[in-house]
Amino acid sequence: MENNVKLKMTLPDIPDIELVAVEGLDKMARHLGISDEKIGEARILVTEAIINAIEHSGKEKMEVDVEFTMTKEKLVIFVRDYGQGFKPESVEEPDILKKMGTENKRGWGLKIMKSMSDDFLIESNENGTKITLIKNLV
Amino acid sequence: MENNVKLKMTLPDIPDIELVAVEGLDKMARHLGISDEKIGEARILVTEAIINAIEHSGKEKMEVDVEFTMTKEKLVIFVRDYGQGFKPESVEEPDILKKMGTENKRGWGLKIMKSMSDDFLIESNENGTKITLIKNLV
Amino acid sequence: MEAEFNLTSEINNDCLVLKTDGYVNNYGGEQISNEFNKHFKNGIKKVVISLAKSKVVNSIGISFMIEIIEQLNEVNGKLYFTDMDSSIEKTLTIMGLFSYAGKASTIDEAIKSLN
Amino acid sequence: MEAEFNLTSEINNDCLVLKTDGYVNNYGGEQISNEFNKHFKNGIKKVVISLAKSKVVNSIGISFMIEIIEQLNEVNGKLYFTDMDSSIEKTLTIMGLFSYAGKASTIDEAIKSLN
Ligand SMILES: Nc1ncnc2c1ncn2[C@@H]1O[C@H](COP(=O)(O)OP(=O)(O)O)[C@@H](O)[C@H]1O
Ligand SMILES: Nc1ncnc2c1ncn2[C@@H]1O[C@H](COP(=O)(O)OP(=O)(O)O)[C@@H](O)[C@H]1O
Repeated sequence: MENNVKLKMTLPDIPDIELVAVEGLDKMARHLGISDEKIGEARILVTEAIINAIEHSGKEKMEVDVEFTMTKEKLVIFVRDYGQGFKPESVEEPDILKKMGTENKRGWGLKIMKSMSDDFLIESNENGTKITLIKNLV
Repeated sequence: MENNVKLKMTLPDIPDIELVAVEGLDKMARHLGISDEKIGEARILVTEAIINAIEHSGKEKMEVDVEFTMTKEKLVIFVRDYGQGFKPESVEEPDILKKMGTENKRGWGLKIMKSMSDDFLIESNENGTKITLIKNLV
Repeated sequence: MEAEFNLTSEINNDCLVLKTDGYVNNYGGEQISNEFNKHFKNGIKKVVISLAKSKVVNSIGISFMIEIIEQLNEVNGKLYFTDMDSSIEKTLTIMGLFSYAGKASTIDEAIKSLN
Repeated sequence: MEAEFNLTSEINNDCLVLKTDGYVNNYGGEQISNEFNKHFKNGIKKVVISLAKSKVVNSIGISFMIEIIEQLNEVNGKLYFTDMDSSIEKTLTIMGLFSYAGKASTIDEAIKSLN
């Protein structure tokens, strides 16, 4: 592909490591002249995908693989962990009204990723989880 | 190794991409409680190694591989490009007096890396260059 | 290395004004929540959170805001968010926060609406 | 996204004071060089470069400083660096810059030494 920029990282499980990926995203986006609005949304997607992967990464292989492929038109975000996986279809859709009065206020990552991306795919089994997010940049 | 933190990246040839690696270095160093002075010097090493690799990366495989392995005591920086390589022993030692009055003021990267690291290894052939820098952190 | 998150806090026209600086993650959310609770105990019911200096948030950090809204609801208080990057505003919208919290372009505007 | 490099410039006691903000790379070095040349043409011979807001430099950016020193030498002028992070000071030392340029902790100190 013309003007296809690719960044790959394998991230350790340490605090705020997702910001390294965000910095990479920013550099790629600036190079390709992507609008601030689209970059902002891409930042949120990247952040949510990585914090989930880090949180649920495997005890043996605690690292997380991240891959961005960006053109002027489109960003593909790929994040994979080596954790125990999950069944996305069993995750309950969060609702702010229900969250009020209950202890656990969390559970928004998947909803945000689904809402803010243009395409969204989760492949998960007992060897880990792969998430692919597509974001149109124009 | 105990408390061994590892970060791997494959960087594209775009402006200031070395700052993504520097951001990763900062996060690792903060996590391990490394002193500001040592982090500062590690930043310089990382920057110089990556800008060389990016500048001399191959026309076909323009990417650069970077790997940091950090403990509280030691940082190993590994950077590899797929360029045409060079003979380190034929690179002339730069001298500021000689630089004055000549057009090309550059040529400081290798000297800085040699001076600021605790160990320094270049392996280079027609398939590219690998540079390994070791920096003691205490 | 700078800290990833800083919070400043002031009282302006009976409103608690919190300004974030940096990444609103788990730690950032907790800082906001702690600072809010200190003033909530003293009777503060109007709160403004300015996100002018935050370019990135995560959903864990923002989920702390739900608790603040919950506590304010019980005393007929209100929370306003201001100076949001468009992507952050979108995130809060997806989470449904603006069904309960207000938004404004600037702190002054928010304070006006709260008074 | 902020710009990676910004430069501010002022004249103080006959000295050109340049303050960098951000990464002193090829682009940053060129900006400094251009700003210097503008004032050098007008007769400025004393220059201070404050690196207080630069945490990272690279050798290509710093190599532009050699040309500035060269030009100042010809007119008996002088360059001072101030507010350096210890690793940046070490870099400039390795390059041999302090054989020709001065260093000081603060801009005021540098200006005093230049006058
Ligand atoms: N990569 C993953 N591996 C295993 N489980 C996951 C992963 N990502 C999400 N989940 C599961 O889905 C649930 C919802 O995730 P999310 O919407 O991101 O909210 P939160 O992480 O705050 O709970 C999580 O609580 C977890 O059980
Ligand atoms: N990764 C590399 N691949 C090929 N040549 C290299 C590489 N790194 C350095 N060199 C060679 O060594 C020379 C000196 O490099 P360096 O000291 O970093 O200064 P500069 O890059 O500014 O010239 C370069 O001009 C180049 O010829």
